[in-house]
Amino acid sequence: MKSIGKEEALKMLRQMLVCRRFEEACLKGYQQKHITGFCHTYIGQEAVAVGTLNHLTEEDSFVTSYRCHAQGLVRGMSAREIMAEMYGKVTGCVRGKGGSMHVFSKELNHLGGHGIVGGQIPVGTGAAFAGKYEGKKVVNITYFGDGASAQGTFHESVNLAALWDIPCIYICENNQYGMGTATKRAVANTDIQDQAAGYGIKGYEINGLDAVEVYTKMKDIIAEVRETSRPVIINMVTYRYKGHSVSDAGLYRTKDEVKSFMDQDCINRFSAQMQELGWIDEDAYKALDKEVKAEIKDAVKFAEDSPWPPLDEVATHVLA
Amino acid sequence: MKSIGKEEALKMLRQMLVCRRFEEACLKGYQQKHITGFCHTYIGQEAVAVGTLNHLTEEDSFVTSYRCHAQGLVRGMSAREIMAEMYGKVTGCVRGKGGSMHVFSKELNHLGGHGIVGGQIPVGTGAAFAGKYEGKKVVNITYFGDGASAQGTFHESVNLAALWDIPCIYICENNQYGMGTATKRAVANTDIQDQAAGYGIKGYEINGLDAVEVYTKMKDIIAEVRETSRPVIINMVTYRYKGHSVSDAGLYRTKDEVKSFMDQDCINRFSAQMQELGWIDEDAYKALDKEVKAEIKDAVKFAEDSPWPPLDEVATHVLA
Amino acid sequence: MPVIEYRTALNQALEEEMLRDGKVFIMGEEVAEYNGAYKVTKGLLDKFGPERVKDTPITESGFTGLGVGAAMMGLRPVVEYMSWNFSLVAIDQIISNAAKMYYMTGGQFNVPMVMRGANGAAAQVSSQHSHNLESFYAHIPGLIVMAPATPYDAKGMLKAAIRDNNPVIFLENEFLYGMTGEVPEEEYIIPIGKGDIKREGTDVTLVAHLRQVILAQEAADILAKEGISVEIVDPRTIKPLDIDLIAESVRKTKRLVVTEEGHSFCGFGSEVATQIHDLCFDDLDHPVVRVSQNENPLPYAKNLEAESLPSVEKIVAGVRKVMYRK
Amino acid sequence: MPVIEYRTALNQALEEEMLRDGKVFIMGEEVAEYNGAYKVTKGLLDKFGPERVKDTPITESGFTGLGVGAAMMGLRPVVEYMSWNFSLVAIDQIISNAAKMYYMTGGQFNVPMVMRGANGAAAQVSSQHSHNLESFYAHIPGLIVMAPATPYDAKGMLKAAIRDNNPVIFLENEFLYGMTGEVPEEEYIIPIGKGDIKREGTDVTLVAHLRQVILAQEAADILAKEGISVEIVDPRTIKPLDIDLIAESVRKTKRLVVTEEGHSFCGFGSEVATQIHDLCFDDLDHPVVRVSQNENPLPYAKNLEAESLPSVEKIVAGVRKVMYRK
Ligand SMILES: Cc1ncc(C[n+]2csc(CCOP(=O)(O)OP(=O)(O)O)c2C)c(N)n1
Ligand SMILES: Cc1ncc(C[n+]2csc(CCOP(=O)(O)OP(=O)(O)O)c2C)c(N)n1
Ligand SMILES: [Mg+2]
Ligand SMILES: [Mg+2]
Repeated sequence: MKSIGKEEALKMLRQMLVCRRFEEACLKGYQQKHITGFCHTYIGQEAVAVGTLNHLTEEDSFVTSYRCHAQGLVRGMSAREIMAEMYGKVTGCVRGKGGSMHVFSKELNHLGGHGIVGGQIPVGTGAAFAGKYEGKKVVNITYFGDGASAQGTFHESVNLAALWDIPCIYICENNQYGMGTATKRAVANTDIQDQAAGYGIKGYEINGLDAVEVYTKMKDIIAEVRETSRPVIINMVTYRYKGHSVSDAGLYRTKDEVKSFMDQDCINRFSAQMQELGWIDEDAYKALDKEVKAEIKDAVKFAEDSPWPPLDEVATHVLA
Repeated sequence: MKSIGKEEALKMLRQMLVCRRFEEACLKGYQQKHITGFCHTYIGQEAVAVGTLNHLTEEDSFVTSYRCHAQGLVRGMSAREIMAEMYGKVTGCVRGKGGSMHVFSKELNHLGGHGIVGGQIPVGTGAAFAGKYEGKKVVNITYFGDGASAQGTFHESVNLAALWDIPCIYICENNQYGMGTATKRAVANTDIQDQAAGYGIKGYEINGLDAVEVYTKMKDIIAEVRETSRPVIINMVTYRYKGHSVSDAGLYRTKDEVKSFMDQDCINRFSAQMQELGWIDEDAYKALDKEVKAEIKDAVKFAEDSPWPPLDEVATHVLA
Repeated sequence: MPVIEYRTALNQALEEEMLRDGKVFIMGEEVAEYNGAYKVTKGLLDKFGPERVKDTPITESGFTGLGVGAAMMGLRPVVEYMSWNFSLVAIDQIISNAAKMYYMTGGQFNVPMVMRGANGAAAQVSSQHSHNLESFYAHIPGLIVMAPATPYDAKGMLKAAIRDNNPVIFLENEFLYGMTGEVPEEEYIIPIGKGDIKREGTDVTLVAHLRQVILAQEAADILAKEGISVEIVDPRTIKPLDIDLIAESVRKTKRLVVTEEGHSFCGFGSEVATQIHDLCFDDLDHPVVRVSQNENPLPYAKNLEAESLPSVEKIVAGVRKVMYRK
Repeated sequence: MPVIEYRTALNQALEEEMLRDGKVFIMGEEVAEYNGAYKVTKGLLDKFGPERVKDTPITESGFTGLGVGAAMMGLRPVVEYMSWNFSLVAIDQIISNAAKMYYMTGGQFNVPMVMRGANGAAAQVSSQHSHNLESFYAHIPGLIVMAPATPYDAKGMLKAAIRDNNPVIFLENEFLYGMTGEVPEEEYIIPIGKGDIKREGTDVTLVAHLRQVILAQEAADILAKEGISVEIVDPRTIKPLDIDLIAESVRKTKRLVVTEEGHSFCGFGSEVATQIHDLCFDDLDHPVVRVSQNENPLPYAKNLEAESLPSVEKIVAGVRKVMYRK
């Protein structure tokens, strides 16, 4: 924690809170039928986004699955534009055309927000390729789930990256389930990092519930990838508290199991560590959370008040 | 060699010669424009088919790529029916409908003969699955190329097999090139067997130029897979003497390189080993080769003399 | 007659066929322990055990190909795609392997495999999750394509599909799963390739399948009030197509509207229209009218989504057009 | 004007566009050191080096998706499929990612990527290697589909494709690569979506693209001797389709035959036929006739293959039919 420094730690804590409160607001918006379609929350996994994305430069890029709100927020998109997208409003980050699964920001090199399991993995590889092609020292983080790690696109992408020295960081957000299927029922070897051997690259396992571990280890790993242009595979072990998507009742796991992970909650742990160092106290934490909640409330109001896309939007952006 | 025994060794030698002479006849048939389309020969790789397929029981099955003639011959298909297929005659093993890339035999559980690189890998996995489903102790050998090992289907299949304990033997016939691309320019780690770690299964490298090594090692491996139902990955290092297909001039490798492998020719080596043991002598070898050549000549004549498929065959076998 | 949901009808078909034939097994994502993403396979794991009802990893290409190999060895796999959108990662196994196998093996290996799942749009799931794939699969010789609209059809057609010796593309739809309808208790099979008149009429033939049948009924009600009598023909099987049934209807009504949820360019409607123009050239009072999804990916926002999809209003407008009415 | 091969025309287009724009790069199997399976990329490795002309592993899904990501970051990839058959393993990347990206990002990320390669049958390469994929890709909004028949068109269209800001499906054909034709030395661009009258005539409109244009010319020669004057319209771009050019021709000739190498069910011909029946309903003397591949996978044997494919004879027969001649 010390190596992170107070200022950065405060930023990270705030980011995690923003993600958590944002997703909670999504759940509420979904119950109220403002948000429809699919809606996958990131609650429980915040340490991963925060411990990784903060190491990226402006020119770096990243891509992820449908579980894409938090990454957008951490990278600096406003809660307003993402919430408005959830609501299908024209003020949303993709003008209401994408919804919950398709958060993108060209300005911030957020390459989405993808709905096909594993489909984003070659895309991230390509973004990293482009940086190298242009002679820049940039990296891409490609996030994907434990379930997605079984898809052929993962294998094909890692092989390409290892073969061509593409600086891509493959982070498997191993939240231990792909929908209702426990990782061990979907992948033969749950130590996803062991895949690295097949491609002659490095693999790491990281405790994704511990923001400090994620942040400090990823700092070095990302620096190394930037330097060497050799891809890596990270098995980032984490947990999602809520159902796969809003419509999932989550009957495939016990309350005890969920509780055991909530007891290791990444936000609580991080703020406790900060309190130990005297970087924040109970009151300051409450004040921060209040501020964050107000920000999210504002975002919800913005989304509610925003107009629907005009009907002629339906035919725009089919071809560039 | 001793453990193989004289009788089996003689059979193997004959099989290798049949494969070699058959493919030579194909090249000739192609020059004469009797054979058209694509035509991929197995010359140089014979030890692989012979050292593996002889361990299969009648109920076992196998599947391979378009480079599929030799496997058919070793398994017991007649040179006649395969050659007639090359010629597109109705007496061909698939009635002239498939050609060089699509040798199949339902009777012998030869599941083809597939044209899409990597496409046969899940199919072989399924055949092995079926045996297990039916409660039989049968295995499937799934052959594929070094180039094919990069395809997503390989990864997906091995994961399924390792996860479900499917008795499938994945043999990468690593002939060191996928068309004009050297393996090291196509796969990041040419030790294909290293992929096994990612799935918690065993991987082996075998010298595919040495029929004795292939035969003896595969004997144990196949027995183990049959017993444990755990899949394995074999990096079977071999070499093809001719171009990728008949139309390939092979400019991507030196004559010296080709020669260095021809110097290790699997048939010569095997017959020399047999001669050392006194199991065959020069004259007997020549006689055997002559006999084989006659068999192939007969097959060619059979193909030439056979009728084209009747035109109404065009509409049969679309639906069962 | 019992009234049951479409998903239950499918479930009954699966159960009955699995009881009848031990070679039938089910595989797909979440089909076993989760009872199916849309609960079509509910209870089957308990009844048949994990050897016959198998949860797969998210590797559609892998398990589809596995199904092809298993089918070649004599099993009868029923593969569920959570939705047909995800079949795009497996389409090479479907087209290059399943569809061609019987032909390219000269009649040696057939592939008795049913692939089933939700086709087309659900509620606001956006552009990567809303493909209608009728036209893709129907384009390829060697595949049968079925698309039931009612619980009755769903059950009888799925049983036929499982018993058929060919690869069958079986298209369902998320909105239909909860629809109810009468389904007899005694066993029945609906033959592949037989269409059905879902409503008799005299003025316009309206071809509709899957969810469009529901919209078509509503449209026909509205049009009836305007004095327009609509005959709804549900082909049920997309391929082989019961074009005779459609042509017979058109010869009577002289007018045809085809509505489909998918896109029009090289879509199913274009095939029906072309065949009918050919068969009924002298009968037709108006060129065939197609109603279909707009030429854009399906957007998320409710209003844009509604604007993109075919609707009761669009069908009504199509019928009025073919009647030369305003 | 220099007379060059179709493959050379493509090669020139690639070279010129790579010289013009450093963001253009080529990737595919055997495109670099081997100079391309069909030699379309010959010499480009030497000219532009391995960073811009890249041999890929045999992982179409991987490198197509890599192209999408690179294009989102501003590069302009030209992806070669050794043949379009192999695009089936990559089709999800093409449809779910390349085609939808601009729309589902609300206009933020466009995908300026050209995917090119041989489409359809080569000489007796059998059923897994002979797909005609026009109708698949043209069905999907967000993709442009081009299919040049001559060296002149090939060069001007490929240059247009590379400069376009959308994903372009660029269909070539193995038989065409060796065809020769005049190609000017000065630069020219053929606009996307503009068809071309390949032969003027008055009695029948014959729509043909890719290799069918060659067969159509032969058929037209034969028919001319019978006193039938055929107008050959080559749409060149399949989508967006220059239907106005076709309709204009049909209004003159009153008759339309569409020939395509692929299968007919939901094929390109069905789309042209449906649109023309709609636009020219009162002009047509005969329903549109489709000539296409038989409803079976393409077999290997020479005689069966010939029986399956559209041919000069079949086109001649189609034209006679539309003229009500025997
Ligand atoms: C190719 C494909 N198959 C199936 C689905 C349906 N689906 C959506 S998310 C999901 C589970 C993915 O699990 P995982 O990769 O572990 O990611 P997580 O949701 O846990 O973040 C499935 C099966 C899909 N979207 N795409
Ligand atoms: C999916 C796919 N992509 C490309 C091809 C074209 N192709 C045919 S064989 C081949 C090389 C395969 O190499 P390898 O797997 O090493 O097998 P080998 O030919 O050496 O036995 C290629 C690229 C194909 N048939 N299928
Ligand atoms: Mg997961
Ligand atoms: Mg090889």
